[in-house]
Amino acid sequence: MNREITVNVCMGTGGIAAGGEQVMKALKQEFEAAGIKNAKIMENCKLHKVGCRGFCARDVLVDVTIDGETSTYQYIEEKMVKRLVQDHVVGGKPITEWLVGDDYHTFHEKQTKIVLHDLGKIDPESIDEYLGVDGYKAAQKVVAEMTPEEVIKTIKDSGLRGRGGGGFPAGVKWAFCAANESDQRYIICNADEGDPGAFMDRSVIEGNPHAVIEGMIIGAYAIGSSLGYVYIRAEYPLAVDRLHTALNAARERGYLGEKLFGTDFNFDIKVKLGAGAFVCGEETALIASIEGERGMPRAKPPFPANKGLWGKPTIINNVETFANVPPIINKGADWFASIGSEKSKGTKVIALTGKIRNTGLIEIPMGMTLKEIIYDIGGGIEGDKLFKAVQTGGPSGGCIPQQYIDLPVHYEGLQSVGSMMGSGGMVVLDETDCMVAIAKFFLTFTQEESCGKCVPCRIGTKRLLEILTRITEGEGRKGDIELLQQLAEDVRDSSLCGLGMSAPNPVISTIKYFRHEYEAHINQKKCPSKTCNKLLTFFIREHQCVGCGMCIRACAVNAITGEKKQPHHIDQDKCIKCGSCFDACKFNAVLKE
Amino acid sequence: MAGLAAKFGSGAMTNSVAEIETAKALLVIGSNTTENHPIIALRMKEAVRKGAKLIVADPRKIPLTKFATLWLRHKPGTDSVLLNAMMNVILAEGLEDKNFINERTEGFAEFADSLKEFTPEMAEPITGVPAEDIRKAARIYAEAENAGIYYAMGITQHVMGTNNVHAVGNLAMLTGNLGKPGAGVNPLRGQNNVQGACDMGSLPNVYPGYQKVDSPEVQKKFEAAWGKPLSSKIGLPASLMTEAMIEGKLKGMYIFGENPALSDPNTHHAVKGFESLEFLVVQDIFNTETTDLADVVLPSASFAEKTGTFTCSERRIQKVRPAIASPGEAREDLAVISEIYQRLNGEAVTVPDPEAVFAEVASLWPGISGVSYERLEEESLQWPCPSADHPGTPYLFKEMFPREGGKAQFTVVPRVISSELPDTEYPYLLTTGRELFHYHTGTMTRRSTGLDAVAPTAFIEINPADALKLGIADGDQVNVSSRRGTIKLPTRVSEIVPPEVVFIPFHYKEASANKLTSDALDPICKIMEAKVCAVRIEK
Amino acid sequence: MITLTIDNKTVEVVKGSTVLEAAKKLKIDIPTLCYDSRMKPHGACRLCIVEIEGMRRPVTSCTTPAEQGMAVTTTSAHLERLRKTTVELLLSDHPNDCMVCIRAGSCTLQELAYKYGIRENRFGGAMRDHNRVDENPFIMREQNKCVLCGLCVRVCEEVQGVSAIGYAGRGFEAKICSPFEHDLNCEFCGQCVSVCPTGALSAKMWAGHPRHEGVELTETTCTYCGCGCNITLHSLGNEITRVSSRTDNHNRGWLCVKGRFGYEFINSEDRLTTPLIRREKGGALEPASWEEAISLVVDKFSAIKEKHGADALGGLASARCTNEENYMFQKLFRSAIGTNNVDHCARY
Amino acid sequence: MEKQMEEVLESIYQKSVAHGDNIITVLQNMQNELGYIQEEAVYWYSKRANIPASQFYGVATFYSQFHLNPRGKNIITVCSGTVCHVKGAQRIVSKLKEELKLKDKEQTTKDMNFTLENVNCVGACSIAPVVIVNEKVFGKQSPDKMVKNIKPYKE
Repeated sequence: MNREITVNVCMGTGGIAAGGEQVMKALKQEFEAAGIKNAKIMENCKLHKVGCRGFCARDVLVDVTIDGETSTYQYIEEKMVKRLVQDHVVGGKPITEWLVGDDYHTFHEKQTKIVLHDLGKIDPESIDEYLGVDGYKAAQKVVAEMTPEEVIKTIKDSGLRGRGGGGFPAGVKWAFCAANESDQRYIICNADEGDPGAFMDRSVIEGNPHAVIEGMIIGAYAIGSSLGYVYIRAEYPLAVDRLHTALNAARERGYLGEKLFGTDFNFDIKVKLGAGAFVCGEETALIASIEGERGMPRAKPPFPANKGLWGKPTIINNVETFANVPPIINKGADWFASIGSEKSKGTKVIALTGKIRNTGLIEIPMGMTLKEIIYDIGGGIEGDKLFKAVQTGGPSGGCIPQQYIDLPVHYEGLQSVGSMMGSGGMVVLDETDCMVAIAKFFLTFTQEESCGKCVPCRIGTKRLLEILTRITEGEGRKGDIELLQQLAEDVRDSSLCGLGMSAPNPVISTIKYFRHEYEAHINQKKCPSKTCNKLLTFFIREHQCVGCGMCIRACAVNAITGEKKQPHHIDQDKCIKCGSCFDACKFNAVLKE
Repeated sequence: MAGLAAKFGSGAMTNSVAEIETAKALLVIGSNTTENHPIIALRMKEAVRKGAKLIVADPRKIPLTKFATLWLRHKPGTDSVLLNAMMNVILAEGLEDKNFINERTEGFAEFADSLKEFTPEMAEPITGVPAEDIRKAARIYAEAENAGIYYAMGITQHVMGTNNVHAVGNLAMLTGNLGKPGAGVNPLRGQNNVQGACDMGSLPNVYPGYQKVDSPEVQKKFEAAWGKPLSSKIGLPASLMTEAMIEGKLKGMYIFGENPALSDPNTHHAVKGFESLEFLVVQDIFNTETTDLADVVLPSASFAEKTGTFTCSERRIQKVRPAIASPGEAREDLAVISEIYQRLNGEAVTVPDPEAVFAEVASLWPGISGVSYERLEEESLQWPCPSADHPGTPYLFKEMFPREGGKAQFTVVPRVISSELPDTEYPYLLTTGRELFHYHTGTMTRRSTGLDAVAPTAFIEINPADALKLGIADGDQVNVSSRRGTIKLPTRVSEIVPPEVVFIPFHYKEASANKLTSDALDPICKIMEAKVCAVRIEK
Repeated sequence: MITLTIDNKTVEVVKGSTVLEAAKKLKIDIPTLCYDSRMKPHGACRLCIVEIEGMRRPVTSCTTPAEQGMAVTTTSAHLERLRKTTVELLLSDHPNDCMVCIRAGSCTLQELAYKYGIRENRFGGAMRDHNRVDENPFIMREQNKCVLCGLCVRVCEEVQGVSAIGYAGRGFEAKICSPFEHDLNCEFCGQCVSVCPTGALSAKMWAGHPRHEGVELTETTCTYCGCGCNITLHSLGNEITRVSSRTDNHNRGWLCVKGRFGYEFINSEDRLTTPLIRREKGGALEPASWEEAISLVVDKFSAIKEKHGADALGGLASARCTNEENYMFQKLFRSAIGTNNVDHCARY
Repeated sequence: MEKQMEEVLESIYQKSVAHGDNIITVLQNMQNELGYIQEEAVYWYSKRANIPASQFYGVATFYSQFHLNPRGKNIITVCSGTVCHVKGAQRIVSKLKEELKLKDKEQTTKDMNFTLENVNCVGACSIAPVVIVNEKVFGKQSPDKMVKNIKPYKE
């Protein structure tokens, strides 16, 4: 009997973090141990390293395919591998209790995958596997058979909009750039994904780097550029490695470098590592950074499409945008335009995270409602908590409350409720999340990331944060809400770059939808979600306390006393309301109010 | 400036500072511009930012080399060989401006002939500059649409100073870089009113406006104007006066606003001269090494206390206005000079009016007859400015050169060797100059707390290689001696100077570089060779 | 040429001009803090924002290129509100010690605070603590007064070509300093001091002298090198208290360390204040009256001319002194004495 | 400075000339070779490449990746992304600071064994809160778990 055995191990950052590498190692060992190595059946048995398939919550995910029969296991750990190989691979009996459930399948069925289509299927470190899924066909077609004008027209017709946040029509941007007289034009892939709670770009580059490269080749041909850059965060070591591997492979095959596909078209790509500055996601700051300067944004106009890198016309699109390009060329503008909503075509990759059952990377057709995303794909709220809001667009976005649960997710939809698509981060929040604290969290972030060049952002975000802080600490004053609103608007309207313009959004939107929480903090000095410790008192319910002493050990200021096996007690004068005891208690004996 | 006068009929910056920004190429030779003419240097940096190519020719790694497209580190005293070699390349590669040469110059054939021997290969061992760099420099300069040459004492203070100036002029003529903006031959003047002093006839051979004392009609003109018979005999240049004093030919001297006892090369000799005088009058704002030798010292007003005009490097005449009164009994030099004049003439003593004096000059020198205090209140004017409605002249020689025939004169420049080169006894070549934080003999800057704090002492710059050889560490005190004297000062080990060359700023009286320098003379313009002499260094 | 309208007035400017330059041409005043026509625009202070038809949000006029047919509005309730907030934010992180600040009266920030009538501040909060004392001899740096306009950084890089200072850090804590926050060690041209809009940069030697009261300004020409820079002498009574330079002159307001800071010699104790005469050879110089001194000179010169002829006398004129003085000097020698033995030290 | 360092810097310089590297890349190389951005290295390089030291300092202090001080043997990086935040990253930080006896702004322990840093979202939100020790990623952490997890690095 000659069985074809394929074992897929999820090795995205999520997978690796959950122990993917150990699982891989164990698998190899167990295969050897099982003596499968000398047997003929090993001939076409492969151990795949696959990129993120999205369902990171269940890592480590392992597919075992025997003669086309695939079983997917979840939560696999090193110590489980032995039995997996013995029972399933050798014994041929799948271990049912470890298999994923139906929700795993609905999670995928509900999605429409263009960008993520091949993630999890192909080995990102093998160009041949990419070629196996029609890779570089689009680039070949474009370079060999189409004029730049035709390419730009196709992208225009497809209705593809920038996936980095602004949602500016990609084709139009390309046309602007191409229209400029210049000896050189540059094309830049923005992979400086900085939004907290977003990992779309990282996953795409880790899972299918060639798609991005191919998209850039097509863009370069369209605008007439011979040099491109990928600006990627140094904090993404795996993505950087796989990108380099892919670039080298592409060069070897003649898809990059001189005379691409045997034409006179030359194009190559350099990789620039970001050095840790969120603001460099802003295109002019990114350009400054590639030029080796402090990532301080430059005023627009003039726009990069006219005067960008080294003063030359420059296109900047993000990873997802470029990854959409090859399919559009292959399947046509109409096909792409047929997906999604009227103004927002195609799909959007979303990092679905937060207080939700199925966190992970998903791709939905533009226009799917929040409800479908959160409940059908996301499987609803974690634990038995109540949904409160969903934060989209990262630090530049806003919080969308319950009443908009049926809101279609596309550029216009999100904007209409004061949030934005951003790069596609979607953080679900439940009743235990304080919206003032959330606003404060984002302002802490933007304020730390402000480059300091322009006054409204440099000092304005600092002041916004200070006001939010005093509110969460019970020192909020009458009029603080109005002051926040005024300052937020002024910072939004007078800041130099996108960071400053959008930094106030979390404040504005939370005040808009959760004003009562602000008022509670300021007037009643209470945090309705019991998050802001300074506004809480911690005490121990005697009848529930078993006197285990965990809280005593957890308390940094020795505020807790009590004999073993006797109910403990918190001395409120000593308590600094850090919440350690609350976390430490295994018996819900610690109460906060 | 005799050199330029002979070639062009006028000796001054041919072009303006503002034009530097428009130049496509700049050749800076023998000028540490950033330290000695900081504000002119700003324009040079601006030009570079605007894409101009900058060639710096200097033995020292002066700050401007940071901005240079090409830095030629030639040996001191080999400037004219370097320039000749550049011109050799220009002719060899046909980069010269034939039209300009034909229409606006004379003496080309003989001159071109003289260049044949100066191949880059011949120049390389002499100048120490790689032949290929000489070629590069020639191309950069000659191919530029407009290229300016800027030089200072590094060119003139040599026995072959006049030759150097001729070579510079030849280069500009050869490439047609005269009579247009952002080009020209531009001597940068070391002191605020060097240009003015020359313009005003403080020279032994010319009256105000460069009118020759040995020309009968000029003589008549001034006799008429001054109402006295005048001498047609060319006077003694400063550099020959010392000798004349020692020989007893010169008995009485009147010096104002200068400190030759410190600034003259070979000061021992100069001092000897002053000491042998029968009578010495010195007029200054401070006691100096020179007032120490005087029989009469007259206290004068500083620039902040007087009315008058200065003329800066670019021939720009500007007002000087009093802000405060002079201390004690100090008086404006003009009042003192004029009183002595009047009393020698037996006239009644009157208080002189600077405006009237300027008007008198304007009436005697057509070049500025259009300039008046009235106009200078509103604007500053660059001569020539022949009429009241004339806007002044940013650059010279647009149409013609002020010589008979209106053409510029090519001059053959043979190779001349510095009078004193290093030998076994005095193995190091000393060159002198200024530093940013001090000025001339330091009488003013060393009385400024801040300046004195950042640059408190003299020093000798010496290359690390030589320091190693002599076992000298940075800061060590050394004795530096030449055939004329010895001074003691700390070392500054630095790559700014090349091996076997040392540099000493001449601001410091306690370690006066000019005790060492040579007073060998340029045969034509009688300038002293302050830039090159041989010294010995001992720990 | 490009034609555009600003506040409904039409103006024509050369291509490549900015909206701000166009407005200046119309004499329309737009507040700025980080703009200086002699340097590249920066767009950081956000005060020169204007509304332009067809643009979603206000843009800085100092960075926006003027375009054919643009319709610009330089003032509106909204713009003024934004400008006021910006100034208020700046003041919320500023010592506001104008009473004792060396810039009082010539401080752009102070003027803006006055213009927008900011008495109390809505945004009081944490302030920077950049109190490092810089020991350099010339330039006083008070970084808590810095508004990050970047003019000093730009002038040091773009004009002086030295880049002795630069930005450091980011966000609220961003500051301007020399590498690794050492004391300044540069050419000390003081260009940075001359462009600083606040009290963040000043000259140490200004301290203690009156800022404006009783100070007279005199336009004159620098006495040092041959650049001929125009300078303004600030004087109180007979003391020179400061040197500055107007930006509209041929040196564009730029000076060097000597011109800007090297003026103390004028009021030096060492100045000669009375004529001195050495009454016998080898003796000491002794004070004398002008009458005695000048008579002696006249008698001696006459005697020498009598005895040895005019050519036994010679004079060295001065490249430091005025044209008038030099003219008079050579005239003295040529006509009153009768010799051409007159020269000066130009060659050295 | 020692010969060795000069050679390192010289090779970085040669590489940068060959690749047309910008200041950021040069500093990244410097940090990789020398552990952190050293003052004398910057001055040496600035002179060598004729680039003002102020530019290096400006860039080095702008990007959070660069360090002007020596760092510990082990680098503990706590993700400060949204999800990690709402899932208690901050409590992990304070616990670790307590554990490592780090005062308010201190990042590195006296014995130079640990450096504690924050990093913007590492994009492993599904296993938040995330802490990375050197190369190793720890998911779904709690203050107490982390205290255990760093034990092995203490020797």
